[in-house]
Amino acid sequence: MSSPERKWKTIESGPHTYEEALHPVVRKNYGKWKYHEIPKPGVLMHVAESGDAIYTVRAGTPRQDTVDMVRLLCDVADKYADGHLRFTVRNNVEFLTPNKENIEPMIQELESLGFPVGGTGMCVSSVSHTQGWLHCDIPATDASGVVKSMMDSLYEEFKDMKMPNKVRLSTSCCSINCGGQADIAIVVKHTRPPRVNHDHLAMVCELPKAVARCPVAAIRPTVVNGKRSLMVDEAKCICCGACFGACPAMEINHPEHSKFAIWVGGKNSNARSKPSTMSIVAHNLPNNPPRWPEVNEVVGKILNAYKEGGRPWERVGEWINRIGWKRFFEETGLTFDDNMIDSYRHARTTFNQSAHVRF
Amino acid sequence: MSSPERKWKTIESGPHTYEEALHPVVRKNYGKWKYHEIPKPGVLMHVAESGDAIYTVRAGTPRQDTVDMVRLLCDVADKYADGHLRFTVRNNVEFLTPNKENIEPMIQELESLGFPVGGTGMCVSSVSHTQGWLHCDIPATDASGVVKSMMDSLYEEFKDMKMPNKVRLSTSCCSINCGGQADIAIVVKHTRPPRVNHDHLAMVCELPKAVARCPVAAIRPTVVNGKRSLMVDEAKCICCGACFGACPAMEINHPEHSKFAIWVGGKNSNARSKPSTMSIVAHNLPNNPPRWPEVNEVVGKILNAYKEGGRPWERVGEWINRIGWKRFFEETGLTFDDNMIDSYRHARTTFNQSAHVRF
Amino acid sequence: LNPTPMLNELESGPWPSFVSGFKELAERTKKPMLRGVLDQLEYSYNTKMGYWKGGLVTVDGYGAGVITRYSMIKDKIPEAAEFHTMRIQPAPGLHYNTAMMRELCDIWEKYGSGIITLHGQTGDIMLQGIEEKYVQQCFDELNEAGWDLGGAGAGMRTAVSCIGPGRCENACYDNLNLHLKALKHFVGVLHRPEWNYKLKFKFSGCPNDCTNAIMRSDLAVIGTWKDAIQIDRDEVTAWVEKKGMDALVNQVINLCPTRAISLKDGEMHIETRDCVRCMHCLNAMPKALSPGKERGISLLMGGKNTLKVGVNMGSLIIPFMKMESDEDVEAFIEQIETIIEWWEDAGLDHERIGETIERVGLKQFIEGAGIEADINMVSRPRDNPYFKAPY
Amino acid sequence: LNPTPMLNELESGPWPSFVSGFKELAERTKKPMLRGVLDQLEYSYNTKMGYWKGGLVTVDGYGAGVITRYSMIKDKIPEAAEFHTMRIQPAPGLHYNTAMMRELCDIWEKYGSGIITLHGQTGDIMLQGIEEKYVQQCFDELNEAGWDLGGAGAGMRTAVSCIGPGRCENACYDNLNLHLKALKHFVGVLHRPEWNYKLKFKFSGCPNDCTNAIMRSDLAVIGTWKDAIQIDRDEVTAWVEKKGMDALVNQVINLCPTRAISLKDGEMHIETRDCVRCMHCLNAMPKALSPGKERGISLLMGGKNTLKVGVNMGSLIIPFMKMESDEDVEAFIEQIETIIEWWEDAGLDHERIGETIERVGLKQFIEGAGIEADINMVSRPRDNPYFKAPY
Ligand code: SRM
Ligand code: SRM
Ligand code: SRM
Ligand code: SRM
Ligand code: SF4
Ligand code: SF4
Ligand code: SF4
Ligand code: SF4
Ligand code: SF4
Ligand code: SF4
Ligand code: SF4
Ligand code: SF4
Repeated sequence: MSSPERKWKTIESGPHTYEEALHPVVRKNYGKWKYHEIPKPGVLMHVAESGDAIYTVRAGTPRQDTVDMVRLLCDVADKYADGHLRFTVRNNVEFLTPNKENIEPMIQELESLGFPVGGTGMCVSSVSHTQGWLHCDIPATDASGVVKSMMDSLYEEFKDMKMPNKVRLSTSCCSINCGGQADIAIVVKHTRPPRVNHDHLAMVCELPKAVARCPVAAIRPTVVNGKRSLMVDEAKCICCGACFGACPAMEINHPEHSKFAIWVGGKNSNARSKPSTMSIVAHNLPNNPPRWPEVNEVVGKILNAYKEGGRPWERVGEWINRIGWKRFFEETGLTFDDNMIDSYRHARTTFNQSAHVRF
Repeated sequence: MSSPERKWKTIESGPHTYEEALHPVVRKNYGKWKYHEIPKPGVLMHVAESGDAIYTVRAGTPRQDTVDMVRLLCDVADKYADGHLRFTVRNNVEFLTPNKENIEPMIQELESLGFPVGGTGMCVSSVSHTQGWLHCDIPATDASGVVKSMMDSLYEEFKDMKMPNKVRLSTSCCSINCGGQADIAIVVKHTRPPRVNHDHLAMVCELPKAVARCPVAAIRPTVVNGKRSLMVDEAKCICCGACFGACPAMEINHPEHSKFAIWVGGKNSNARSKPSTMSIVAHNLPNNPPRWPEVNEVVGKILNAYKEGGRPWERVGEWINRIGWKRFFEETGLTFDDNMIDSYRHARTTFNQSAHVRF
Repeated sequence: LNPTPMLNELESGPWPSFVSGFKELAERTKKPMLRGVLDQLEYSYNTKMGYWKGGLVTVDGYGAGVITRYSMIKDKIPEAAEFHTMRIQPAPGLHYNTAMMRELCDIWEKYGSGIITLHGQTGDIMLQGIEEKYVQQCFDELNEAGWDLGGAGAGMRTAVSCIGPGRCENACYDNLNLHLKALKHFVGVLHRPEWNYKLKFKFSGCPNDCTNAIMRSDLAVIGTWKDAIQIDRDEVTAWVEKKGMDALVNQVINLCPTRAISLKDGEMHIETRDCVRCMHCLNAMPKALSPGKERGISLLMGGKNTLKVGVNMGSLIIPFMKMESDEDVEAFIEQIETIIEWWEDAGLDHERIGETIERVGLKQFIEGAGIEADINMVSRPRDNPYFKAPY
Repeated sequence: LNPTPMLNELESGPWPSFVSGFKELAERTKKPMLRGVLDQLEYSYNTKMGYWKGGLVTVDGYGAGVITRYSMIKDKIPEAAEFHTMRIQPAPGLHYNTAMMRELCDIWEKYGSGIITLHGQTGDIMLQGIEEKYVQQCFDELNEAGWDLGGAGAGMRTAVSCIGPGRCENACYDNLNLHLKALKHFVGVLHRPEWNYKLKFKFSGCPNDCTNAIMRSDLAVIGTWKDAIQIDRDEVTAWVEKKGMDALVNQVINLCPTRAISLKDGEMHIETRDCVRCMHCLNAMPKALSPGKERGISLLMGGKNTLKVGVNMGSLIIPFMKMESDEDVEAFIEQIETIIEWWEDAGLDHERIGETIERVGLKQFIEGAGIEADINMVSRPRDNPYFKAPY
């Protein structure tokens, strides 16, 4: 792969160093911060023990950026933030400045460039984003399109801080869920066992690996047309898609049968309640590009009910725990069904082992 | 088995009928009770909608009674309770009377007969009792002796109501635990895999049943001295004793290696918190008849700490949940060790999946 | 009596001593079996091992109800070579009159050792210590007096009820009546076990669950109510006057698991839709609060102890059924029949129904038993996408 | 550009549009690959299927870091026959200066499509869209500018840190420094994967866990403290004056998960031994409360998403380690080495370390890794007696 005329000798440096990337005021007050305030949506003020204050302006990006877009952001940084910028773990861009006066012009410039300022405090921040049809080898849907559609609807919520607490969204283009646990997540849900493409399989598959990948031992070796292949015990298969990652001939993606499910109540912070995984609350939603209106509608219902009913600091899952799942379904208009009863490894631990009951 | 001269034709009647067993005042106010009070330890007052009141005097029994003992209780019932008596689910006897004046003489008579009056309200009631060496075919210890030893120590707590809430104890003579989940339980803990008695096995064992009984598939068929037998994979075996119930040749009981473990926090009522299973907090305690001082000592430590630290209405497990397991071990002087980390089917659900930590 | 130095240690101390009881009985009746049993127990105390083995004894037409015990050391202690137990079903609620009780004692003294356990954990009167040759006669006399054998083996078992409407203001249904009807209905398979494994009913009048039903019965029938808790405002005021506002806040309001109780203008307010019927506030203020008027039962299933799968608490399967009329009772029994049919099909040998449900899946179970899915069945919806729905 | 009616729908609406971005870039640079990618994406939107397959491309001496993508429909759309991604490790905390950034963009535009993802979920800068033939040259230039490839495959992965001491008053350790040191230490196996499966670090400065470490990293390093929360009494008073007593009670005291906070003579009191370092009260009153002074990290292990075993949140393994000096950092790295050695032995192919721990047992794991049992590792001791202790 390496071209013979290579002159540079690789330095295995690992992560880029950060010192030079830090704003000078940050460098000076590194590790000596005293408190913060959120003067307005999209703006943070952090005050150091030294008395220094640094202001942050945060804006949304499409994440799937381009060099042109990044250069625009660099222009803003040069103009208002002493040539520094950073990104948040949710793909928002941040500009830090000690100059209070820079805030408003910076906001105006960012907005005029199309980058919405917001994403702070008790808002709906940007969506955890994955690859989808743009790049991944196993997606059943797109990611960027779903994110764009959702954020168009939630634009005002991004720019405002009127939720009971932070709302984290995520989306994932297969049920592996690179997007992760979130307050509300939109994740592909396969509904049919993989069809084995025997011709393809013969060429590409390390059979034992694919067999080993199945968590419920639904894959068995077989012989098809004289060639070693695999077969799926469809009664056992739980449509998890794990085999497809190991072997592209285990074709689980389907234009109609790969659906969406909506999940709620994921929480990763330790604030108040322990972190918690998400629960499924809707499924069998169509994979409907380019705008996925059906999933957007469900997300809207959940957010409305939460915004209405949540108490200050309650994350989505905490709100549900207080009002109970029964009322969650009532207030969102969604329907609980028997597929939502856990049936996997630790299912028993989700049974209601009590006489506690809500009517 | 039936003798030829049988004259009586069996009536498959099921449970005995109860109408005639109810005290007349109970019959009159059946299902129409309004409230109760506990005027003093061992005495309940229930008031009906009609205004009738019925008083209950409760006393402890050894459970392993005799006809003579029962006749004595009947004498008391005839004298003070209009010829009626009942037993509680914890082996206490109860006498119901509408006559307030009967209470004190009845208490005196019961006490003079050796039946301690108490067991009501926020007390330590009688121990859930099992069979042990007296009758069971699989016990590693006695039950009645353990119960007697414990209740001797807890006598005053039975007769008083000075605990934060009810305290339920149980004991079990093998880890099957017929005694059940309780606030504090003393249960046999096997510490060695069963030794297979091949000679005996050849005679008594339905081999496939014993094999099927093992939850971890540690039992395998084998041939010993030309006869079909079983062998135990000792690395796999979890010393559960399930096979011994299926086949008496799987000798798991041992005079030295069958030990005691102490468990806390079992709760069956739905009051406040959901019902919960017990957790192990001490093990490797010797099986030390006739008085089992080591287990008694641990029970004492737990009860003292609970009595001291529990808030009104907190059951043992609820008290621990409030103060945290770390402090439970500190305040009882017991020691947490790595064997207490769950390793069974749903072990993962007991891991601390959070950064919540107590120092 | 032979010397029993170990057992004698259990005669001291204030708690009534079973050893003294046995000894006194032995002295009076001179039954050799009692001497033998004391000797064998003493021997166990010394060697720290048990010496009973099982066998098969039963009465005419029955396949269960007698727990057979043969001594493994009968060469050493021949008097207790046989020491069988007869399990007898008491009345629901464990109520007696002295006439019943004395009659029972007399029959038992005639044929057996005179040792009597009140009661076994499952709820039986256990008459302990009879030889095979007296079992049938003893049973016949007991049966004539209105008693019947209890359960054992892979069938229906004896049930337990709390005192319920017999004394308790919390009783939400007539559990003694349902107990009697249900156990009479299943009396055949109680006497002639033929299922995968045992099946136990317990009947608690309310969620305080004074029979520990959730933990130790496959079918836990627990009283509950659907509407608002009944509040006697004057009694609330009286309570607060007596115990103080701190007590109301700390011991009632703060302990409600779902924060359904709040203080509104100094008055206690219960938000019914947030109440999960835990019983706590009613327990704390029995004069002021009572269960609602729309009463019935919840059915929890699968309770059992430690064997094989670890402890399993019962799970809520039927959130609510009315239990007032005979039709309600019949509907209940019919539902239980359907459930058992499913279990007979789906279950394995020696598999408790809770184990079957766990193995096969709760969804599959409710489908099989014709029960509708209800969010009350679970503490949360699933956190994994691993299912195939029929669409 | 060819018509892309489906994608064009994603150009309306207020949120910035990746489609517009791509199109503008394509218009300006005229790179055929961009046209191809837009066409292929449009084709996916129409057929609802993806058309990329993997392969193997890497740079000299490395075994990972380039995610290879070949089009399955290159006969239809030849321009995007290859569309590989280069994963680049950013600086801890995702900080940049514009010089670095512009240089990166320039190199990328020279060799690749110009599409750049800021950032991938694991934390990489993803340079998306390069042909195999340019990969080495592009890498060399990037490397010369201080950048290195990120992880892929069964080895160490790129890490993420929150902004930590770079701006946040809650940071309990210097996570940027630890991130840099740890990832430099494991750089070999990041570039040349050789473990059972991937291993991800995430570094959060405090239990707010702004990197979602607990859910998506095998090794979640989360700042914490051991002593009492620092209270600035004046600021508490100021807070209460501004927000009111109701807010103090309802939004702070009542939300403490362990009720460690109470009101004593109208003053907020925190019982340190009841505090579980959840962060809530500090979040609610950032000016008044700060973490204690004895700071360090907790290590949680086993976080991962849904595949095979269902979601697994990380579990607390090391409750506390100091993280101040270089020696602390070294001790930490040594501990991680021991852990990985254990996993290399005990783990199976394609088994995340959390899965190995679950399969083999937490007790066995801590023994193997030389970590002492601590009650903080579990939410409760076991409820079954199924263990063999070495006595
Ligand atoms: C910038 C960022 C870290 C970074 O290095 O990139 C960050 C920064 C801050 N977080 Fe965070 N959090 C950031 C992602 C997260 C995440 C992860 C995520 O969003 O995927 C979480 C965990 C979410 C979860 O539980 O699923 C997170 C959970 C918190 C919490 C706990 C919230 C809760 O109550 O559960 C706080 C406390 C608070 O809000 O006061 C917090 C507080 C803060 C503070 C106030 C800390 C401080 O004093 O500076 C920072 C400003 C918050 C704000 O935006 O209002 N941050 N924070 C991330 C911004 C993401 C974004 O652009 O939206
Ligand atoms: C008599 C008996 C029922 C029977 O039919 O035999 C009974 C009777 C009453 N129980 Fe019970 N309970 C009885 C066993 C139980 C059990 C089961 C057990 O002890 O094995 C439990 C579940 C225990 C558990 O959770 O493990 C039980 C949990 C309760 C509770 C809930 C306590 C809690 O806070 O968790 C209450 C409420 C209360 O105490 O006010 C209660 C309340 C009551 C009341 C006050 C109900 C009433 O209004 O009449 C009765 C008098 C209680 C007392 O003794 O202070 N009863 N009660 C049982 C007496 C047992 C004994 O002799 O000690
Ligand atoms: C007698 C009694 C203990 C007592 O002294 O009270 C008892 C004694 C035995 N139990 Fe039990 N169990 C007794 C109530 C219980 C209970 C409590 C209950 O029913 O409320 C339980 C826990 C609840 C449950 O059902 O799980 C209980 C759980 C077991 C188990 C474990 C079942 C499981 O699936 O975990 C076994 C083992 C088995 O069935 O294979 C068992 C087995 C046994 C056997 C038959 C031992 C055996 O397998 O050979 C014991 C016969 C002893 C004897 O010599 O009489 N016994 N057993 C109780 C029955 C008396 C009665 O009829 O009233
Ligand atoms: C690119 C990225 C999504 C994104 O757009 O941001 C991604 C994309 C893929 N992930 Fe992922 N994962 C990405 C972050 C994650 C995360 C989040 C994280 O790291 O914080 C997770 C959840 C946490 C975790 O590690 O479990 C994640 C969980 C998975 C899994 C499931 C692992 C599991 O054990 O559950 C797989 C499947 C596998 O490894 O076999 C997977 C596999 C994949 C593969 C390699 C698909 C495959 O098996 O062929 C995807 C390659 C896509 C591509 O074309 O580039 N990806 N993946 C993220 C990496 C970017 C980066 O380097 O910064
Ligand atoms: S969620 Fe699935 S399809 Fe989407 S990027 Fe991750 S692995 Fe690929
Ligand atoms: S989809 Fe999942 S369950 Fe089905 S065969 Fe593939 S790996 Fe097995
Ligand atoms: S606990 Fe075990 S030994 Fe004791 S009675 Fe029950 S089955 Fe027999
Ligand atoms: S004791 Fe339990 S684990 Fe061990 S062989 Fe017997 S049944 Fe199996
Ligand atoms: S279970 Fe309920 S109804 Fe029955 S005795 Fe206990 S408190 Fe009363
Ligand atoms: S019964 Fe329990 S849940 Fe209902 S209001 Fe009373 S305390 Fe709350
Ligand atoms: S994890 Fe803690 S230290 Fe890091 S940014 Fe979030 S709040 Fe600050
Ligand atoms: S940090 Fe959390 S646990 Fe500790 S006192 Fe504050 S709110 Fe309570």
